[in-house]
Amino acid sequence: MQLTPNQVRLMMLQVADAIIEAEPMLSQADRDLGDGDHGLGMKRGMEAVKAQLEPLEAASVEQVFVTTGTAMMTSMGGASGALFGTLFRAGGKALAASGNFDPPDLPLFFEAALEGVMKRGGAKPGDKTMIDALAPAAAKAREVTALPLAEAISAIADAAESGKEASKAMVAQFGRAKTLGEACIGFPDAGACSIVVMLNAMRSFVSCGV
Amino acid sequence: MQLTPNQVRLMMLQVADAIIEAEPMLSQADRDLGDGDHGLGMKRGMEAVKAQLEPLEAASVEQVFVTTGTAMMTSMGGASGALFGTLFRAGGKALAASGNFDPPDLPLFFEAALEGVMKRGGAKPGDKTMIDALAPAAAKAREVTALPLAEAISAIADAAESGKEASKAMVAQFGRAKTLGEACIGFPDAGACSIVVMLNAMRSFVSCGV
Amino acid sequence: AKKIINDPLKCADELFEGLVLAYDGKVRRVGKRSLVMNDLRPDAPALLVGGGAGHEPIYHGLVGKGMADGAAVGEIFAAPPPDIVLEATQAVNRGKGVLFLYGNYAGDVMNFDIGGELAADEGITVKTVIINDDVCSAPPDKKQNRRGVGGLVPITKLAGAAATVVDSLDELVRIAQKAVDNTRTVGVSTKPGSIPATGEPTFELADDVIGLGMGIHGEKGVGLIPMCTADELAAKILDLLFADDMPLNAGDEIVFFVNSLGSTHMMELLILLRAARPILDARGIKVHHTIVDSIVTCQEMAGVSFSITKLDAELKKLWDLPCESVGYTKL
Amino acid sequence: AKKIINDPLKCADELFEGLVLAYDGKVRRVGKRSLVMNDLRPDAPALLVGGGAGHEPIYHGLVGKGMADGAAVGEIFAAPPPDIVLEATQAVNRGKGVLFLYGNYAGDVMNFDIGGELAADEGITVKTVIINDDVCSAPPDKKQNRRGVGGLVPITKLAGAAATVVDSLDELVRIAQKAVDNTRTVGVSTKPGSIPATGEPTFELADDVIGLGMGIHGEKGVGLIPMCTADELAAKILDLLFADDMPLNAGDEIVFFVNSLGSTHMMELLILLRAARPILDARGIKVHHTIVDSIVTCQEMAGVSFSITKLDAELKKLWDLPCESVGYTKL
Ligand SMILES: Nc1ncnc2c1ncn2[C@@H]1O[C@H](COP(=O)(O)OP(=O)(O)O)[C@@H](O)[C@H]1O
Ligand SMILES: Nc1ncnc2c1ncn2[C@@H]1O[C@H](COP(=O)(O)OP(=O)(O)O)[C@@H](O)[C@H]1O
Ligand SMILES: [Mg+2]
Ligand SMILES: [Mg+2]
Ligand SMILES: [Mg+2]
Ligand SMILES: [Mg+2]
Repeated sequence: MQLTPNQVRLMMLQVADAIIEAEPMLSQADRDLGDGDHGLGMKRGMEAVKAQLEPLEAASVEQVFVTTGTAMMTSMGGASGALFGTLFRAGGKALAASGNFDPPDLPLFFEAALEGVMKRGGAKPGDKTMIDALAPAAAKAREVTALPLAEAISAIADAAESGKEASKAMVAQFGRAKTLGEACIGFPDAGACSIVVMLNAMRSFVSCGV
Repeated sequence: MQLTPNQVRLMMLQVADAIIEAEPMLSQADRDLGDGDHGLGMKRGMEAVKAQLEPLEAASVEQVFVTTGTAMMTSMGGASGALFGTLFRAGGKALAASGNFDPPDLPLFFEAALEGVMKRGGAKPGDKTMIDALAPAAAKAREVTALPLAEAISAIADAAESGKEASKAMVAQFGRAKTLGEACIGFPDAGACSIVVMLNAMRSFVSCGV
Repeated sequence: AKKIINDPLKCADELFEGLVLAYDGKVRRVGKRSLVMNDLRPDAPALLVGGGAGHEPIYHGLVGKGMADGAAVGEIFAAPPPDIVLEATQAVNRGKGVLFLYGNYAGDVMNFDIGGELAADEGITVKTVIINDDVCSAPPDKKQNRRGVGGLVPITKLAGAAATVVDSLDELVRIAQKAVDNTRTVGVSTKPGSIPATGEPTFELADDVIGLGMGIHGEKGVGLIPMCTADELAAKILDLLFADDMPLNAGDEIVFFVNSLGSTHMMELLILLRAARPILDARGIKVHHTIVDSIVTCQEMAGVSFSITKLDAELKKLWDLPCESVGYTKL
Repeated sequence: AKKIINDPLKCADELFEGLVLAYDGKVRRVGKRSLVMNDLRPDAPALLVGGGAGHEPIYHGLVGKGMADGAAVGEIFAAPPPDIVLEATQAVNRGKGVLFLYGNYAGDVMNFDIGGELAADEGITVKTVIINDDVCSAPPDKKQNRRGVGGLVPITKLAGAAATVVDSLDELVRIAQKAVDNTRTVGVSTKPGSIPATGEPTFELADDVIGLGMGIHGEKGVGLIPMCTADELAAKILDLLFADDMPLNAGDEIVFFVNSLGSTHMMELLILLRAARPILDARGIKVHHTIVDSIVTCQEMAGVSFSITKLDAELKKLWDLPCESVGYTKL
């Protein structure tokens, strides 16, 4: 089973709404460790994404993700604008050849997304960033290529959630939290929270009978 | 009965201590209607007065009062520095001829003080200023020239107190409170409060068996 | 209030000493608490400003090239006493007399008057121009009751420029008075100030109201208005300026000064400027120069003011001269 | 927080529009949210600054004669996105390339990098100098982790002066990098800031403590110290500056910048300066120029920073050139 370009578009609109709704939680997470604007930036980005995707005649899966990434990158600014923009642009481009958003190709998407984010920001797993949710997601995607889409996405979302939880114990090495030292233990990284919100929204989209 | 120059000096030291002790009340009165610094200014003035009067070999009553006024005028600044400085300098000079601080000469002191303050500030009775305590005091001084000093001062202090109470009902025409309009009704003028504190201190000095 | 100070009762003396250092040798300390420029034009009339401390960078932060020649500095919120006025007057005088230029507060008027009398005793000619730009503090027919607020920045700049070119005290008085006559301010406050010595707020202000015309110590003005947007507030302030007795017509050139009372952030000033400019433009009023800064302040206080100074040809020429001080510098 | 704004989510756009007006025609708006000087020296390398909004007058308030040629402006507390960096880069470029000069924050680094890659695609040479003056944010051996704070004012001034005289981008890079290498800052905070969109404080700080080295969004530094006097605080801050890896020896000439994060009153800055100068004097360090102002700020935040920039002969000559901008002007 795989999603049509238009279904991917609809899924990303649902992701956008989920992030917009989660704004207060994401801002609070960034207040605990950063400057408190992560939710606002993500919301701004997702409103730009909606403005681009709503009228879009989706021609390819790649186009939907690259449009998403570009909209985020140009509307958000800040660390997460560059990083989430890179995530979707790199992930989308990786699907250009196959043109599919299905379990066999999901590792392409997540691995390219992860690589793009790591290259852009210089952080690695364990540094208490969004990577700590994204990297487990990518690893899981590699394991679940044989499952049906809904189950695969669900497993990936669970992996991201565990990664976000694990980020609570980490001492930040990147972003504004990096100067906090031990004081940041106990709080999850805000960007990791966003990854989880996004994957949960994808899960609920694909599980609702696509 | 009359006070020696040295007794006037000791009386003014007691006045100084009374004002310093009343600083919070005087500041609060000025917060209600002005900028809240009246008590601080008076305290600063009275510390300067003490520094001048404590080592002084008082040669004349005039000298004690002029020294008091000059110390206030040069240390306080603000409206009340100029006005209280003028009060004591003008009042003291009016006693130069007689050289006495006794009931027959008290009208000279208070009337010159009142005239000096009115000329300097341009305010008149009823404008909700220190004048509203000082003018009744001067009027009373004219009435009690035949009483013993302690009784005369006590009557003058009572008159000032009534005048201060009456200032509560007035709408300010001078000083920072003048822009408040009706909103200043119910609060006594801060400068009038200072006059009352001073006269009460004089009363307790002369009543303690001088 | 959590203040970075030492002895709260020594704030005025200590900030004064810091201010002299901030001038990097361009001014020197005189007497108890006055400061005077080192490089004074010989044989020229002098411009002396002054007032209470605690409103920095005014008043004493406006001394310098093309600004005031010196300043007499008071205690926190209290006018300088006469002996300080005298010491400053003597130090700035170069035989051509001294103009006292200060805001209309009872304490300042009395202390500068007494200081001026002392200076006259020493043979120094003293004249006075009083700044009363605060529209909301009294109606136009009671202008003698109006306070000096934000307008003192453009007025000091213009008088300071004049002091670098005129030859007589009377000329300096004429120009300074013209600058005062051509300047109007309307201010509002959103949060009270406090006095360092007591830490107590100088007034109270509910969360949902703005004090319209409130003075820089909390003195009341027109009254309270509901908390509103920046766009609404800018329009309201300009309305009050337009309604006053100084005509503002199409073609008039002005200096427009948007001031923060201290705790209002520059972001807010800029958002107000964005709202105000189209309103001025629509009336054909030409902004020759804009100042957006926090120069007329009060401890901890939040709020803003708009000042408008109308420039005729003479004032415009003076405006365009450079000036330099701790509080305001212009190329 | 009681803010004078309109739509809290439009603050960045609106303050940007106000800022363009504040420049009185000396700059123009470019694209989405960039501003560029109108009067650019032809055939010269360009200096572009930028960063998040909400810290006004930095960063975009430092554009002007002898300062930056243009600025890319982000949202509140967020670096400008790459397309804004690109539009600004194209507008300031005069064929000799563009220097990006900005504070060391992850968001700024990534967005300026991407913007620079886009500019390179258009054939524009771009170089980057990153400002990392904040001593408390990382030890000397991890200087790449240090933030840019107060020091960006003297650094932008020096690079801006260089941009008016050098002929090549490499020369501009060399001088800007020298200014960065010669600048150190230590800051403290006493009250949290807030974000206009949420009104929530960005961190908490007890009444009896000072955040030593805390960043301008509340990022932690060395830690908390007990609330203390101005004299103690000045000594403590200078101790940290002296202990860093930039040697400060007798005879060295410096620019000394005492900055308020916004809500700290200038009175307090002056009292700190009074405490700091004798300590510098005692070490034989010569203050060539003092700045006491509120230029590097955060919404509502209270706190101060000291920045020291060491001047060699070349930097001193550049320092003495005049400059003009909304945020900092010097004769
Ligand atoms: N170098 C980096 N690599 C990966 N993620 C990062 C990096 N720096 C920051 N982040 C992510 O960005 C999030 C913060 O985003 P946001 O608050 O929008 O940006 P800013 O720090 O500019 O305010 C962090 O929670 C973290 O997940
Ligand atoms: N013109 C005036 N005539 C008489 N008294 C005045 C006048 N102006 C002010 N005052 C007195 O001064 C008091 C305020 O003194 P103070 O708070 O020390 O000065 P400031 O107003 O400069 O802060 C008022 O309460 C009032 O009694
Ligand atoms: Mg953030
Ligand atoms: Mg008072
Ligand atoms: Mg006062
Ligand atoms: Mg941010």
